[in-house]
Amino acid sequence: MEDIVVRAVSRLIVPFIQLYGLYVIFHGHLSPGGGFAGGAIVASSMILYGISFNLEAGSRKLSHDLSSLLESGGALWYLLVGLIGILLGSNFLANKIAGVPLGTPGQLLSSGIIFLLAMGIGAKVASTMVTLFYSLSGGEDSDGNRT
Amino acid sequence: MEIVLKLLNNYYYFVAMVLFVIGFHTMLTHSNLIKKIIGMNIMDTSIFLFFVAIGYVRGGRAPIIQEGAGYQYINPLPSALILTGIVVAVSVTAYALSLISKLYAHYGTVDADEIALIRAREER
Amino acid sequence: MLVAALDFLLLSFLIVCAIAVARIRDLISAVIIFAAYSLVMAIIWQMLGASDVAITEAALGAGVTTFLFIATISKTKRTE
Amino acid sequence: METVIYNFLPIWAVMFPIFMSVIILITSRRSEKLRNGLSVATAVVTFLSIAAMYPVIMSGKVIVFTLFDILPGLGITVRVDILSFCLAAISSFIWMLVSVYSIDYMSHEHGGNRYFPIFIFTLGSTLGIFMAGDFFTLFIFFELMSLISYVLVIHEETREALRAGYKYLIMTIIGGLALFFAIILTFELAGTVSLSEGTLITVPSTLAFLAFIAFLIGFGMKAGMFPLHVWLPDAHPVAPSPASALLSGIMLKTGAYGLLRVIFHVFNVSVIKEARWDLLLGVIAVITILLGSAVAITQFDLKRRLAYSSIGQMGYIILGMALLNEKALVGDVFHIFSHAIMKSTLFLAAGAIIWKTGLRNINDLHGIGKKMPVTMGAFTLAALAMIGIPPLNGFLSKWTLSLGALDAGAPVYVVVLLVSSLLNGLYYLPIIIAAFFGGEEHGEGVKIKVSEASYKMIIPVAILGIGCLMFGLMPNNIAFELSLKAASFLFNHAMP
Amino acid sequence: MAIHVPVLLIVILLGASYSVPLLDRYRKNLAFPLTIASLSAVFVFSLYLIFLVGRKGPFFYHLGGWPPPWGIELSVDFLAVYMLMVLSSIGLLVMIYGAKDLRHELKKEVLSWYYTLYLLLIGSMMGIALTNDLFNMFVFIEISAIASCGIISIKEDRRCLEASIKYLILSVLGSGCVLLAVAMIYMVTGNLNFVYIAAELPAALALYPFNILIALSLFIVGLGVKSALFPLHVWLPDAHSSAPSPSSAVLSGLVIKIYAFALIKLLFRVFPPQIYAAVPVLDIILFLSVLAVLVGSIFAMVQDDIKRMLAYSSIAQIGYVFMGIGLFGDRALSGGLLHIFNHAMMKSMLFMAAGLIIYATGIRRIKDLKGIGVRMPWTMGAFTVGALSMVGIPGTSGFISKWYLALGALDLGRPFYVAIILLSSLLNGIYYFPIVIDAFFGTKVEPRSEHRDVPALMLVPVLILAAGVVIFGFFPGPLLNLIEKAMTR
Repeated sequence: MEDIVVRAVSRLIVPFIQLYGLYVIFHGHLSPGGGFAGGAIVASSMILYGISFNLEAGSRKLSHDLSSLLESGGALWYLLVGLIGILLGSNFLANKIAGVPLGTPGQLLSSGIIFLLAMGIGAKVASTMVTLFYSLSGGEDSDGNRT
Repeated sequence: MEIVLKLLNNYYYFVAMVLFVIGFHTMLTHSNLIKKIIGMNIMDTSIFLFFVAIGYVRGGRAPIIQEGAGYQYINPLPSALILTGIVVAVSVTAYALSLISKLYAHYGTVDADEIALIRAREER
Repeated sequence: MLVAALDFLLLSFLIVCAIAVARIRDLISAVIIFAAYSLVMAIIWQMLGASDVAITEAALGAGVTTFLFIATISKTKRTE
Repeated sequence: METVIYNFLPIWAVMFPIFMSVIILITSRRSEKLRNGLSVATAVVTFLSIAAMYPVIMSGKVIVFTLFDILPGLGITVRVDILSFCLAAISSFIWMLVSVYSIDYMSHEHGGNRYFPIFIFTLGSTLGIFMAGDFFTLFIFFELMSLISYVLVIHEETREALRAGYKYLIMTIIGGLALFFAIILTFELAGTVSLSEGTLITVPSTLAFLAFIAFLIGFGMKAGMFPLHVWLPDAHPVAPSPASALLSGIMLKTGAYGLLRVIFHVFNVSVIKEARWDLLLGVIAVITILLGSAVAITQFDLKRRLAYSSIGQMGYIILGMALLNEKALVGDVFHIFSHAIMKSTLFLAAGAIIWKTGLRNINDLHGIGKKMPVTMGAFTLAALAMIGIPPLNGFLSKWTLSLGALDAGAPVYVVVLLVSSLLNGLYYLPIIIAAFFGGEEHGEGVKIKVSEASYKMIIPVAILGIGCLMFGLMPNNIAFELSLKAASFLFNHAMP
Repeated sequence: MAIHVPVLLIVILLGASYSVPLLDRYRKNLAFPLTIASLSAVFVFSLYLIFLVGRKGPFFYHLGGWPPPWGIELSVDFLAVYMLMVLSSIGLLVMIYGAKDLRHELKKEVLSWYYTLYLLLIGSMMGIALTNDLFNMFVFIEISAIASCGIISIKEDRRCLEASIKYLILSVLGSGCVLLAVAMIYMVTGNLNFVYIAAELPAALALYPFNILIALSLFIVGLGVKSALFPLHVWLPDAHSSAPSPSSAVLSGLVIKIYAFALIKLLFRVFPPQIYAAVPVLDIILFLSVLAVLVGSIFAMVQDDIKRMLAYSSIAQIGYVFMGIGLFGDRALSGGLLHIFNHAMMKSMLFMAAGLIIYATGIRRIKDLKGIGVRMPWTMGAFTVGALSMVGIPGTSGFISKWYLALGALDLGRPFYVAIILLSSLLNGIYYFPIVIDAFFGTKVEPRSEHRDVPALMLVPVLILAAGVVIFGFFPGPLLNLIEKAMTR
């Protein structure tokens, strides 16, 4: 797809999509959406970039090393945050009960660990989806078939 | 007549079941693997529709708490379940698609019947 | 009443889409129709108050899944 | 009830050989002499430990020992009463002699390192069957013995042996499964399968009949009972001769022993009589006797003829059970003794001949008696005892059996016994006559220089041959005493 | 801290699973030790849980501190603990075996992915065993389905790929059924927690009998597909025979059992008993299990590939578990549960033994295995123990489960099923014993040139399992104790 219109539009629109994705990720506890949906939106922006320019250029933006680091790291982050509950003397993934400060309702920092969890999920989902897309479309060696 | 009325009252369930059957049927009868996966997605979304319909309260609002409002909210639990369900469905889809592209590399086709034929010929 | 009519319209659109997906032989078309199906499904969910699900379905069912399907089909055969 | 003594001795007698078989397996790589010595020593020690129970058992006591429970209420228990003692004593005695015999016999064969451990292991498991305290333990040792003796059957590893062994294995599994069915039915009906509990099933019913039939299949398979005997004539001849002697002489008796326990412990005389199951047993016994003897005539392979003869003789034992009276039972137990001695004599003698000459066909054995007088002498004694010539032990058992048949009011069985004796004569006498009085041609005029086998082989054969004579000559011998006691014990146990 | 052990089991496995690819990038040689360490830790923890539950009684764990109807609940009872023990012990042993075998069967690059998937699989199965929440169970079922397809397809030859797509599609169909059933149950009861559903269902049964029946049958079909109940078994032979040997061992040994276990949990803990009196679901299961037992064995007889034969034998053996479910008596069900463990031991041992043979000689055809016992006495010795246990010779653990199943059948006055069990044992003997006999006796074949020495590390798990089969054949007491407690409602 070497179309100038597509390139120009997507160059313009990709940052906004990404911003929206991040917004969805970070406001998961306030508005519809969350880590998963937001991660998917971020991923689709990157995929859009990859499609409209070319796949090599796209995959250079998110290297294999980084994406696999994000994939594993996101999941590990989730588990580690979950352990906070146990460390605070309550159960796994415990939030308010464990005494995590919640903040004021309606604000960005108002949900204790959910905010942190969403970050992990968002990073993992975005990187996984991108890796999957590139491996499916033959951009690189295919071993990204896990979620 | 009674049945029709019942259906009218529960049309979401009815549509969900119809979609489930279509998806199931697509999955079972089509030999094209990609078609099978699309069928799987239809089947899954139909079940999610079913779930959403269970949680729906007529006149209720989305469960987003706003200060000082005494709304009636719909049941949020099914939404949480479906979110998880969608995650699962997408990951299965992605995994299946990557398998399919590998199968294509080995067999040159994405048709289950043709692959079975090739296998049978090889083993003979 | 209007809402109910819209409901019926969207739901019948869903069924039509599903059948079309099952019957059509061109895989790319099928995937596109499936994307439309997902979007309509997202709208229905929004109408049913499950906005969380709706936004996710819109991003995934209509977005990423379609990308993945098309990426696969572009590497394999287009017709059934 | 019976006086019970708790003692470790029976467990020792079972476990010692099993344990020693491992030791023998380990040492066999180092030195052949050590292996042979250990085998004989194990057999002797086992025999002595069985014999040590003699005074206790003779005073009418029962030795019981429970090792551990496997399932709730079902464990490894050992129980020695007079019947167990009879069988354990005779089998360990014969095992001891055969172990001596095996040393020279196996020196020409391959795979002695496999043979001796298995041989000793089989001793342990066979004793386990005879001294089991409940049917569960019995079943465990029964399967153990059956599977392990498979290795003895196919020892030669010829195609023929493998085929016979496969048949043996499959039949063994079928028998084992039937036994499993029977035992589980009994357990369900009675809540226990212990031998110390008196009669287990007191009311005939469909399930009870199923259990009886399943027991009959399970134990009858091993005993070579009529429709299930098909493995026997294949499996016994292909094994090495000492193993055949044990298979025919002792291991067949495990089936007979099991049937005795079933008839007199699981059920009792009145149940069996009431349900007319004794008739079934009787018919099977008669067919087994006649069939075994008749087919034996048509066989010209020496060991095969002996194997068919075993089927006929097991028929006598089943007949003795079917008569359901004490006199017949005396004959029955005594026949177990005598057949064990006679058949092992015959197989060991045949083995000595085969070992020395390599000849198996009866027609080739002309004049062998002049060259191997001791071997053939023992053979003759045992064969005559088989036919039932008066001063020998076979006569005594047949005589008692006939008395039992008359007691039961079924003289037709006496006729069957007579006919079968005649048939026995038809197939044993020609061998003896040809061996001592025939010309000296071996088959196609081949002359083979033959002398007696080595003394390690002759002595066991001779001892057993003389045994045939002694147990017949003296009617008050120890075996007969034991049989009398065992019969009265069993019979009184079964008559509430 | 002790109270967190159940969730830690899953967290450790998932954490290790995600760390392996990271480690693989930076410290290559640490990936495998981490896998083994996490599996051993989980094994120790599940033993500890048995001890804990035995002393303090069953307890619940609320994820996130949310009590049930809202939160996800893990139920740590005897049933779950029993299954945890099965999963962790077999899982650890198979992975130890896999250390060398995988290096031989897989490409180097995918090795760490294999560990990831394997840990994910074990973790998700532990989740199925522990969870007390219907939807959570579904999620774990899906994870395990993907992971188990993954450990087949990772060996990228065409047979594996084809087998795993077949498996994936059927298993997705199955999970679709399960999900719909979950929705149905949620619809009529408004709950997802097992305890709450069980409390609601008897009342709901009067109002919505059809929904509940449909849910029940969908559960049976869905879980039946995944656990290869007879007419739904078509995916199993290909999948289990073409996969790498450790995968075969864990798939046949654990994965198909966990779904049967989930069904047991549902039928036994969730659905009200009066439903079984009203509709003949159990009889249908029973009928299918009889067919499975017989047809599986008969198909196994005609196979000439050893792993394929073992796979068909698994179909027959899962029939025993379902027979226990179908008979539904206390003793029959304990027989079924016991067979889950026993078959897990036997079948994973047999698959590993077969894998060892393939590793050492490259032979897969049964006909070519003549004389292999002389060269590989320990391997074939273990194989023999497995064969004996399959036939149900007393003194092996297979006998104990058969004994309980048969007693269970007799309890209900159905000696016919005892006869079926015996018949299938005979069939087992007919196809297992010739292999053993040919291996040890009879014609000796020339040793082939490509003979490779078997490392002790691979042999040890096989021997441990063989010893386990014998030990639990003589001393099943502790197991029976555990199962007896699990059977009390």
